[in-house]
Amino acid sequence: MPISIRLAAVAVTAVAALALTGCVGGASAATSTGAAGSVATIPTLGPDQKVSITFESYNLAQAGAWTDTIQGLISTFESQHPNITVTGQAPATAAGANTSYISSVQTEMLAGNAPDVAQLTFDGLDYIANDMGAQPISQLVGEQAVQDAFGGQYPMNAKATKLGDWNGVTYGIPYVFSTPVLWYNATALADAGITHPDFSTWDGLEKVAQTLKAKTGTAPLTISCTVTGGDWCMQGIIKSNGGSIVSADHSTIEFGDDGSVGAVEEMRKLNDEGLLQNLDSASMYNAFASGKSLIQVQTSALQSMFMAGAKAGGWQLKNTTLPAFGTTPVAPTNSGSALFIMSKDPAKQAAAWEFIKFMTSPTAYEQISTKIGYLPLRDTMTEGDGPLAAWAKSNPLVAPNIAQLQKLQPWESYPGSNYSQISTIFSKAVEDSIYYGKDPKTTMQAAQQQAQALVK
Amino acid sequence: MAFVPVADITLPVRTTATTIRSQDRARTTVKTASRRHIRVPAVVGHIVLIVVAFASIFPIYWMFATAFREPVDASAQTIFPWPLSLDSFTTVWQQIPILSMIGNTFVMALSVAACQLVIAILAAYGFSMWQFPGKNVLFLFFIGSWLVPFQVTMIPNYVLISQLGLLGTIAGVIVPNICSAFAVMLMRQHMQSFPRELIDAAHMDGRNSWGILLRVVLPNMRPALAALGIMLFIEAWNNYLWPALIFQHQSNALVQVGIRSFLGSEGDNWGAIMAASGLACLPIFLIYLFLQRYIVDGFVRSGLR
Amino acid sequence: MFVTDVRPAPAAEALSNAAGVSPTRRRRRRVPIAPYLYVLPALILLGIWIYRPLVQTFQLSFYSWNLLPTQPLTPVGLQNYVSVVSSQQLRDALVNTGIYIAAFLVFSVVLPIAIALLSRQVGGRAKTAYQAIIFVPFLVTPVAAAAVWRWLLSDSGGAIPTVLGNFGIDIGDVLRSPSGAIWAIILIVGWQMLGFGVLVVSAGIAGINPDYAHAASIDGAGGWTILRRITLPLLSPTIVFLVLMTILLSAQWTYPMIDILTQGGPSDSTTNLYYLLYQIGFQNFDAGSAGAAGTLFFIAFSLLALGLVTLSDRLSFYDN
Amino acid sequence: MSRIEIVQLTQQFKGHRAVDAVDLVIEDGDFVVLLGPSGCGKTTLLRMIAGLLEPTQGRILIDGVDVTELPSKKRNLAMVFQSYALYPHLSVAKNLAFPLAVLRTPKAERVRRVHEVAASLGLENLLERKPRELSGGQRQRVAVGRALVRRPSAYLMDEPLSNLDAKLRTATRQELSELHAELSATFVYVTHDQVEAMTMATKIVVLDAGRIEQFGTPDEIYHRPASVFVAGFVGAPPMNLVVGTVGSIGGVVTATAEGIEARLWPGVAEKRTVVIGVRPEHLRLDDFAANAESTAGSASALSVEGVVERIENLGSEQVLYLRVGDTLMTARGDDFGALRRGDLLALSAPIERIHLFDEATGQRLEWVPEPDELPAAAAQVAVMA
Repeated sequence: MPISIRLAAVAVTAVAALALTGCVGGASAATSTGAAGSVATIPTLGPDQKVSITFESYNLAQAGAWTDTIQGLISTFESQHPNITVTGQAPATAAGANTSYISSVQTEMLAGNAPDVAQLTFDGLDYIANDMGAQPISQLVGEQAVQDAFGGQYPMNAKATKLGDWNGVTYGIPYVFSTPVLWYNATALADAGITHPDFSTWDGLEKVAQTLKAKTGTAPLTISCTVTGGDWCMQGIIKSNGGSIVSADHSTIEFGDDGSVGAVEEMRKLNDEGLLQNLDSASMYNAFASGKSLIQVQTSALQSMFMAGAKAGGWQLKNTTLPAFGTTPVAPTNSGSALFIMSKDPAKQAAAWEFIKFMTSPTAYEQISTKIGYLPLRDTMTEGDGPLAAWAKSNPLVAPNIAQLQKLQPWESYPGSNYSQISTIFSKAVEDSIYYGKDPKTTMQAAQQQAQALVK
Repeated sequence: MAFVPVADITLPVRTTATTIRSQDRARTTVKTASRRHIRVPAVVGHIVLIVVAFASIFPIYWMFATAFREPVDASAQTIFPWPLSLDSFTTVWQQIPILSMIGNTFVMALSVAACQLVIAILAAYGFSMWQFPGKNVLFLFFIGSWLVPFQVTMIPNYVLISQLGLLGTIAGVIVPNICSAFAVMLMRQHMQSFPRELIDAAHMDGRNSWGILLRVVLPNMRPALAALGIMLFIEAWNNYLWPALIFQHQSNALVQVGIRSFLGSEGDNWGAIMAASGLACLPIFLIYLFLQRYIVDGFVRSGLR
Repeated sequence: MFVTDVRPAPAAEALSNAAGVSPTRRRRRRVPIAPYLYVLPALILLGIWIYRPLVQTFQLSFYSWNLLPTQPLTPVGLQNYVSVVSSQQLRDALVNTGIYIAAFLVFSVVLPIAIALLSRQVGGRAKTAYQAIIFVPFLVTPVAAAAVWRWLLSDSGGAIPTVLGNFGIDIGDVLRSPSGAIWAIILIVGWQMLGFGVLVVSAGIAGINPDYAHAASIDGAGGWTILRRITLPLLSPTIVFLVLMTILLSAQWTYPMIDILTQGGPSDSTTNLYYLLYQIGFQNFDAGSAGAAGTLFFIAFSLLALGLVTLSDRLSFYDN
Repeated sequence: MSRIEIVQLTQQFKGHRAVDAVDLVIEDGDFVVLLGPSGCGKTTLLRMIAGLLEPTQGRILIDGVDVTELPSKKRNLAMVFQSYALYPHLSVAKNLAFPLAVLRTPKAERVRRVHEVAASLGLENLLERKPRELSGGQRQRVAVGRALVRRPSAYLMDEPLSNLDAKLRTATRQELSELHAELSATFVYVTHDQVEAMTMATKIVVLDAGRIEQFGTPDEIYHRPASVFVAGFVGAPPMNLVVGTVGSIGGVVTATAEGIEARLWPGVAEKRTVVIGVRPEHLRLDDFAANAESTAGSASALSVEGVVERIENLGSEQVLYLRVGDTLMTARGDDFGALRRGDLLALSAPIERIHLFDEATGQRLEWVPEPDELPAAAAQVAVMA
């Protein structure tokens, strides 16, 4: 079979390239996984052993505060660990507007230069763990070491700690989160006579939006969850309506169920009433920041951008938690990411673990929260006389975010290697139903079937 | 009593001038008999063409107009930007290393164009000067490469470039583009119309094929080479997908890639975005302004079979 | 008596006899090496950078693989082809590709013919100036073109919605409208293509010996008859060339616009075969499906091109 | 069938006049050849007649009707182009039928006439071929056929033979002449080839720099060239033209130049500079000439003395190149075979073969006998310029 021989040759070349660039081939990855128990399998680094690792973070893609903070943390880490050199890099996003951070790492693996530590989003957890060969951290360093890392004086939020686990094995250490928050332009609302808006439910939101529309004549509302790129928070809206995205055992796609359809129908209603602006993701937050949209459901991560916009435009920025469907409890999902070890070299793995521990330490969160505005996963830091207490007090805008941490639902990752396609199908069905006149029920159910067929 | 010059040999013209009804209508302008074509008054032609030309140039004008407005006026709809301001350009200048990006791109485009030209000259020479077994098959091989979508070759080539260790280098952008089948075809067209006698004469003078190429063919094809070279340069300059793939982590290496990521990060700052876009086009516009004849030639020839 | 004049034997005959070579037997032609050497560099490069990937793509189309070196290649037979052909996305993309090509033909063939004919009437320097201006958009970097048009079409402050708004026409955010976005992309790419078409058609018309039109007009034909029966048929090789260029290159030209402006959306309304191929390959990392789709496109385009080339050969009249 | 009148026709191209105020009348049934060197304006003139080029000034009349403003399709003319202009995308049959098709001639009639023309030109077997599959001669026939099929009022031809080889050209010349005789239609034919002009034309128009130098029958053109230009242009090898002086010695008019002496006729002429012309075939070796012309008396002949420089053997005759003073003169004859380079030689020509032109204007000079020797009415001075 000449074809398979040649293919094998192709594969071998690729693997050989991996080996050349300092990574270990797939075979040894399997061994390390197989030999793993609950005891640490990676060596501790010798006192003179020099290791250098690469760290891919999407925070490095944006100039300014984001990059500066991460680079600052890296140099702090390097000064604490003189033998470890960390090179930060941004993901490859230029190749296409829709390229995700996961596909960036995958592209690099294809080229044989995957980063040693990668900051990856939760939507691909299944894929990252099972296909991309992220290292099972709890097996590498031992269960206890992981728990120790989560603990400490300011332990990590219990809801958060499990988010990087797959089948009881910890693959990713949760790193930075944001939750969907309802932002609003308090000045504009006050101008319309709304001083105490009721955003606790979607009905309340609808009423406020109607009043605004009557005053200004334009659609005031933008919901980033409803367009491509916002599927993570759409999951939260669906779950808030009692819907489900994927079954607990991650084998069945369920976003065609009644709860999901109901949530979509609610959004559709807002659009039909002319309250919703149809914008793509980037235009959407630009619209809010520049005052062209007055209420926006958007990630809490954009806080600093909105604050800058509000300052420039001379209006007051306020926010609150995600609205509820009647009395059903709100189930906000987290966007955000965990840190994964991609390296197969034991020394690099050891260094990577040190680095991850540092990046999720209270020291790091102090920087990350105050300078970038991300939620501190060690939320106790904001309480009492914790290091972030003063910051939280002076920043009322983070309060809804911290409050939602307690009700946090995981951002579900779709099963199998077609996870990204399923996500695309989901987003398209949601957009079609809300903005483009398709019937929500049939559209969502058809999408569910289509997605189910891709689960292998 | 003397010689007289005679003209009686010329038959006297007996015109029936009385039948000429019209008065003497002297025409002052030279007109070719345009009535051979569909008669459209020239005014209509001018109007239509002015409209089309306006539609063609307006977006480009608007790009520069927006870029030169004061940032607060960026959304103004006045036709002329006033007062003029360089603030948007300053923003671009501060945010991205536009000069080095343009410099890098220039080096890249120049190398690509030069390589493509050399390879095309060689191949076209081989194709147009000899008859040899397998020629047609090989030629088909060249034409066929046009039919392979870039998206098909993208991934394997990306892997190969990374194996060669060329990711993130200008060489990585250049190497897969060294051979342009399109350039080979065009070059072949030119060479086929090269006067055979000149080559035969050079053969008689004892030159070998290499010498003929260097001393006879190329010197006489300078205009065609210039036209094709400029065209390839523009192609390379405007290429965007492949460089974006190669320069994954350095979005500031090449201008197209840089502008692409600049667009994403600048939100609604149209003044800065237009300034950056304008700067990315500027070198090509300048080339067009000064070498328009060659460019038009190059593209026109590409249309001739 | 008569005597015949004895002619001397031809010298050549004597010579060839002397050399023992029969003058009737043709010497076998030597195969020249030089042309192969000249063609070789280009050939090797094409082999490496075009055909090697094509072959790999073809091979991969029979496997399931997510492009991860650590993952195995699973042979799946023709399943990739089945799933690609039966996918709704492909059908949408196919329809869109058809719309794109049909619309681009207007910009690259129909309008250029009209404009070239008009500018022939205008003539002189004005003609050159018009054509030079119309050509400029072709030079604009795709990224910049996308940015400019995004700005022109922007729902908040863009020149086009603003101007139309003054006339009471509200086009909204065209790029977010499933019915409008594709036309926006077509308009933008068409804007870039027009000048190229005009240039090529003008060159084609200039290349037609004016004697044909003269002869026809003496033969009694009027303007329309000459255009329909002489000029257009004689222009047909140029037209076929432009059609071929449009079909083959429209992908290259639309890709950046789709990528930057709509990412195939909204609701898949602007995606086309190439963008889909890119998505399958580089976003979904489905090497098998990408391979199958790539192979199918290659075959389809080869057939299309073959048809056009045959047509063009039948239409080519060597004007000598 | 048609008479073409041209009045003060002018074509002005940027900066120069391609055709300069030309007056010309082409009578019905004439075969008029417009002859001249390239750039003389002959094709421009033809194109204006055809309606392909709008004149800057002047009128064109066909059968008395002013067609200056008419488009060519309404002039009912046919034209054969130098390039033949056979529509490359149409078969021979369709090319032939094209003029009929655009006139919406009924189909049956069309087919009949195409076959008729094809038969008369021997094109029956080529009807389905495309122009590119035809030989040069065949193409030329198709082009003529396409002109014939229209039955126009006049045929215009623009160097239709220039793309044929010598032998075919001779044959086609005859065919065209026969065709003209058969059709007795008006032909206007452009060429730079004097042989074509001499053999086919009933009238020749010699053009130079956009002006008519001479309009006359081939005989008139050859034997009474109206100007130095016509004299030099028509004839091969061209007429010997030498600058000399006219004067009179002892009541006899003489013309002299270095190495040339001619005693012309009795009379008294003022001294003036002229161009003396004599055609090569009229120069004979002196002894022969002396014998032949003995009756006329050696006094009224032109004699030339010079040194043989070269002799070209054309088979049927020889061309002799004779160095006379500063100029090289040619003579044609079949009796120069014995001569060698360097031979000193005297040639002579009979008096009636000598042409005189005014040196300044280039116009032909005729000797007008003294008025008292002639009836008064005959004293004509025709100066037309």
